Amino acid sequence: MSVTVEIERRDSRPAKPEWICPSCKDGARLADVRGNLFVCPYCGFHTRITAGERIRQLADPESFSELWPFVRTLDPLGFTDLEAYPDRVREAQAKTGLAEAIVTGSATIEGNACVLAVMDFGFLGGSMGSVVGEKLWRSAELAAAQDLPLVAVCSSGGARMQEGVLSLMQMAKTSCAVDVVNEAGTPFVAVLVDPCTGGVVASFATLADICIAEPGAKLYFSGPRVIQQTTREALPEGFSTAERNLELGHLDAVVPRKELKTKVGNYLRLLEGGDTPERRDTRRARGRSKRGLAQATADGARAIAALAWRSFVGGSGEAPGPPEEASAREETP
Amino acid sequence: MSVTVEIERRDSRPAKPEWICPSCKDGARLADVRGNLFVCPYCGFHTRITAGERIRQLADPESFSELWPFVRTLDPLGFTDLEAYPDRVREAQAKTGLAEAIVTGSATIEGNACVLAVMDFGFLGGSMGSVVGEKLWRSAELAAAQDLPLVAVCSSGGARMQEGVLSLMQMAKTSCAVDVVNEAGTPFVAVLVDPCTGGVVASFATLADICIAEPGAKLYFSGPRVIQQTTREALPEGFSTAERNLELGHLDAVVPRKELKTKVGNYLRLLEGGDTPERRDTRRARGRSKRGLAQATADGARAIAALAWRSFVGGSGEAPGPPEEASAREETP
Amino acid sequence: MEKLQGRLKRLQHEKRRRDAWLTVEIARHRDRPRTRDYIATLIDGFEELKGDRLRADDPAIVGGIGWFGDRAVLVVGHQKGRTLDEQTVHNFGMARPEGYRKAQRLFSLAERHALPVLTFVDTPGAYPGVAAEEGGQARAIAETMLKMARLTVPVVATVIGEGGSGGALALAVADRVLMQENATYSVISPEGCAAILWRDAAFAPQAAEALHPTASQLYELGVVEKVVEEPRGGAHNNPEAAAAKVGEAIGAALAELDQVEPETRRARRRERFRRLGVWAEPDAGGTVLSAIPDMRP
Amino acid sequence: MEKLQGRLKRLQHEKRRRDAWLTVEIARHRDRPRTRDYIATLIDGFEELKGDRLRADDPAIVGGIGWFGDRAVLVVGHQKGRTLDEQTVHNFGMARPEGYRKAQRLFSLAERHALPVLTFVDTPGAYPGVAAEEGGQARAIAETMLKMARLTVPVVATVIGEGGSGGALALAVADRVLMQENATYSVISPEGCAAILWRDAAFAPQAAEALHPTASQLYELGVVEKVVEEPRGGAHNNPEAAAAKVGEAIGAALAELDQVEPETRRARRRERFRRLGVWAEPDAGGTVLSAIPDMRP
Ligand SMILES: [Zn+2]
Ligand SMILES: [Zn+2]
Repeated sequence: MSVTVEIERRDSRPAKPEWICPSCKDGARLADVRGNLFVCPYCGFHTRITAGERIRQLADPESFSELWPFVRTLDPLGFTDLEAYPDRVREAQAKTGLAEAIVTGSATIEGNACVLAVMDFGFLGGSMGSVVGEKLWRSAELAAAQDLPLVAVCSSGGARMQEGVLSLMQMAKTSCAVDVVNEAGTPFVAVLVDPCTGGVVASFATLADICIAEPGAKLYFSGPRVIQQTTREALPEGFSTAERNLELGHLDAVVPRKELKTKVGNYLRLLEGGDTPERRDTRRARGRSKRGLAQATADGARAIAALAWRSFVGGSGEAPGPPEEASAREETP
Repeated sequence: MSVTVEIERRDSRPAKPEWICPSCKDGARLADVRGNLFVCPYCGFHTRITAGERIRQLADPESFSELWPFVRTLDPLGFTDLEAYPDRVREAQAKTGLAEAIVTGSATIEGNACVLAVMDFGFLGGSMGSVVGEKLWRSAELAAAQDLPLVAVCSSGGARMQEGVLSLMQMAKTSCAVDVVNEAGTPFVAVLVDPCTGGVVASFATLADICIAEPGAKLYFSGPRVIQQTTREALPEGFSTAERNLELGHLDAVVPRKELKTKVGNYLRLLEGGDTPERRDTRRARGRSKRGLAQATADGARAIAALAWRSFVGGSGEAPGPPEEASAREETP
Repeated sequence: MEKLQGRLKRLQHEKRRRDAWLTVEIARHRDRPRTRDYIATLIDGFEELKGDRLRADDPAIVGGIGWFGDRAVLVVGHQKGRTLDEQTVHNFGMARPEGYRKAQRLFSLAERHALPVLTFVDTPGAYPGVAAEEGGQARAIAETMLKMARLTVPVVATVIGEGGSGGALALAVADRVLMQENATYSVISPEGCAAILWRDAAFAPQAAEALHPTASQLYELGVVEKVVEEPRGGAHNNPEAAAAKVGEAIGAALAELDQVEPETRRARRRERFRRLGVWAEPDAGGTVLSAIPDMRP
Repeated sequence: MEKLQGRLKRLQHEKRRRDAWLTVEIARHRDRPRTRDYIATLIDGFEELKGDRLRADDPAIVGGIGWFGDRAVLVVGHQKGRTLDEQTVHNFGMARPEGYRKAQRLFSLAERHALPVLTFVDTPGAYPGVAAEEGGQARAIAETMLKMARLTVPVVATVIGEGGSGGALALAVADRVLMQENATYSVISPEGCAAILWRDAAFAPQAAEALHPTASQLYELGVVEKVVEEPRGGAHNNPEAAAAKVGEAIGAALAELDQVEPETRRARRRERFRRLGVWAEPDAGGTVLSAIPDMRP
């Protein structure tokens, strides 16, 4: 997974580049960049990646099994600004192929079974509305119920304004979800990636047991624009970057993308390894064998999904199809 | 108790003053100053007072009943610098009439039964050695066992160096004592008075539920001298004063001496008043009536002292006599 | 006929917009009673407790203990101030991390001594400054919410003015959220929303209408349990009467919560927020819609 | 004869003084292995976890999780550094409030996930600076001790160099306190003590003798459970061998502590510190002396 592709700068640069680095503006072949996990091979810039690509990089091959793909966005306020909310959602769905700004499922990471929740900034700026909150809640609840770690990759522009105060409430809802996970004593690791801001960074993302970020990721509650409009303060160098947040005590580590999978795997093993080996054995005997668990969990999760959440059992594990055109608006209670 | 004496400056100033304010250098009659709780009637400076005077000011009249007065200082290390430790202790005892730098007992404060621990800076700079730690521990344990609040008036130059690492251990011991009180769910109020420093301010004193200080009290872990010797940093104005500590978020309130008793009484009533009146009644029926408790507690404490701690039952309630000359040194294990 | 109906609709629309904006203006009214006013009226023998025990005392959040009737309670609320001087001191009710951390440590005190927690929400939002950001504003807010989620004592929040974004919500993870008739509670200020979505802050009234920030709207959405009546024209017209209504509502909420065991209170509080949100989930058996929670008494 | 005995006594005295001072010098030796050296030798797959989650990461205290044998543990220790550059970065192992608060939040992590806690103590003391004082150094230390007192997981502290005052003790409220043969642990530095009591820092060797700061003396006083042997001349002469001994002692301590239930561990840890101190209490039935606790295996 985490192979670094060494690229000879001169040789590999195509005449008409398929990919141009947003930072150093150098061009490269797409295959090379993908092989390098979408980190610029020249300057190391970590570009934003989709939820799908993130899962491909982080989860063990074939291990990810999607859960709750059919939780669908509604329009509780009948919100229209320059464009109606349902239209914005449909456009985002068409553009990304995702149903919402978060994808959740069970997976193994370096052999560690876990619940994995990945946000996608490409979907309406990764904004958190009712669906993101609900799927994060279910992920937390499943992790707690099955004694599995929760891993969340967080990227967001903030709350989904179009759901009004209900989007604000997702901050409280997801914070309460962390309480559920904590109460169960199961590990929670958050990976903050560019950008992680607003309501997400001020709720579950920063409440994890271990909170790491990718190099250069921008992390803030109020952004530079808001700060300058309101207070006209000068921003210090490196303001809100992962590196500065590390210095300021807000992160456990800044981890380059190519080490991410290994690190998360280490964290999960360590946070579950405090028992004496005998007690670990006992726990394993009760059904928590590290390898076999993945499938059991996926099955369990499917069962839970089918029974409690009435998700399509048959649909789990597949990429979500484009949501039906059932007018979300009409379904508004 | 907390009567302020209004003194006409010109009229009452005696030709040869009995008392001179350490701050404004103005003189006054001792009786007037005592009536004003040893706060300078002119400039409001809060002078240091003895443990006895503090108890007189804080406890309801006749309510204080001393506990464990015969816990005696030893010399575990055979410590001699320019003077032998036991000699220093004897001098302090002779000078103050106290056995050690802390006086503990049961009392009522504005009708609230509590365990009261008062430190005396006059006794070897209020330094904390084994006896201070032990008596504070017993106070905490009694408070926990009898479901009584603990009130500590803290003043100290730090650890009692002459007991070496054992004096350091009193920081841990008294911090553990706070855990005992917290576990029992009984209130703990600390009053920090000038000066409260070193090992005391870095242990139980700042771990109280409510932490207040008298105006102008100096509170620090490392003092100005040490800071300047080590780092040569300039000290900001008001460094380490109660007022600055309040600004810096380290205190709940700065309370003038004449309001102290009322405040502490309010705090005690409030911290015990969260229950519904019905549940409070139930608790009272189980023997926690606010007024009658004082005596019951004193009796209970005496019994505990007699049984568990082998204190002189007959001795409780009287001021501690000068300690016998039984050579502390010979008793060293 | 159709033309007439269209006109009626437009008129209703305009009325809703005017009403929403009027509420925003009343909620921000200079003379509107603030947290300290409600403390003065409703809480006897209030003892203010300052400081975050870390590095500062934030005057944008006031906290302390006092008597609510015959019952000791912890009170924490945003404090805006009224005169310009007061507003400057209190930073217009915009708290910094030290304010939220003060709230946290006071919540711990309440939990240790079984004091019910009353909060008053009145803030344009958390302070958007460099020092606040670098001092951990995001996590301070998140931790405050988590702390509230963990309490086993009764928690009643009252939105008395502006309930602005995460800075407001940080003090409102409560068992019961009450809201005064003319208070607002929103994910973003109308101006902020208009600037982003309409690309012009002048569309604030449109945004206000779209955001549904009024008490009655939030009651419909299940976000608040009770709308507390105000004197005609707003609480500032008769602060005493307004406070009496607030006190009554808080008392009623506490009485209900007293019937519940501490751990159950915590579980139900989580469940309360778990249910907030609106979504659908079509499946083989039909479509499931998230229920608008009905936590009303 | 008497004269001879007097001379012998004086010689013994001088030897004790030289020994005490020598230990102080070895404990401070530039090449003495530091916390990170012990982590490198004893802990597999160490993952450093930074930050106090409030405002800073203090390099004077290093913390993280890793494998101690087949067991995941939390490690927290003072880090002094060796070269001048390193020492400057790590502030000579003198922690600020952010360091102690980092330790606290890591202790919470350990408690939540049942990770045993290993601490390494090596500091001249907490940093005596204005910002540290105003940032709450006193309470940061106190809270760290209280936090350790509350842990239910096993806690083993090892004094590996200078155990200086409250800054050291803050990481040593443990179930078992181990101490290397040439480490020191004291309420104040010999220089500081001499400056105050002898009014001249040059009397540091005298102070060192009087303070009883050596491992064997502290073992006698019941303050440490085990003196860990060092290679001849000090740990710096053979860091690998020194680390092996430390690892062995920690392993043995953990094995003992595993036999005890979590809540009992907490209660016994309190009892351990409750018993530290020496006093007498004469009463009607005779004189009670505080027992020197014997917590040794
Ligand atoms: Zn590049
Ligand atoms: Zn004066």
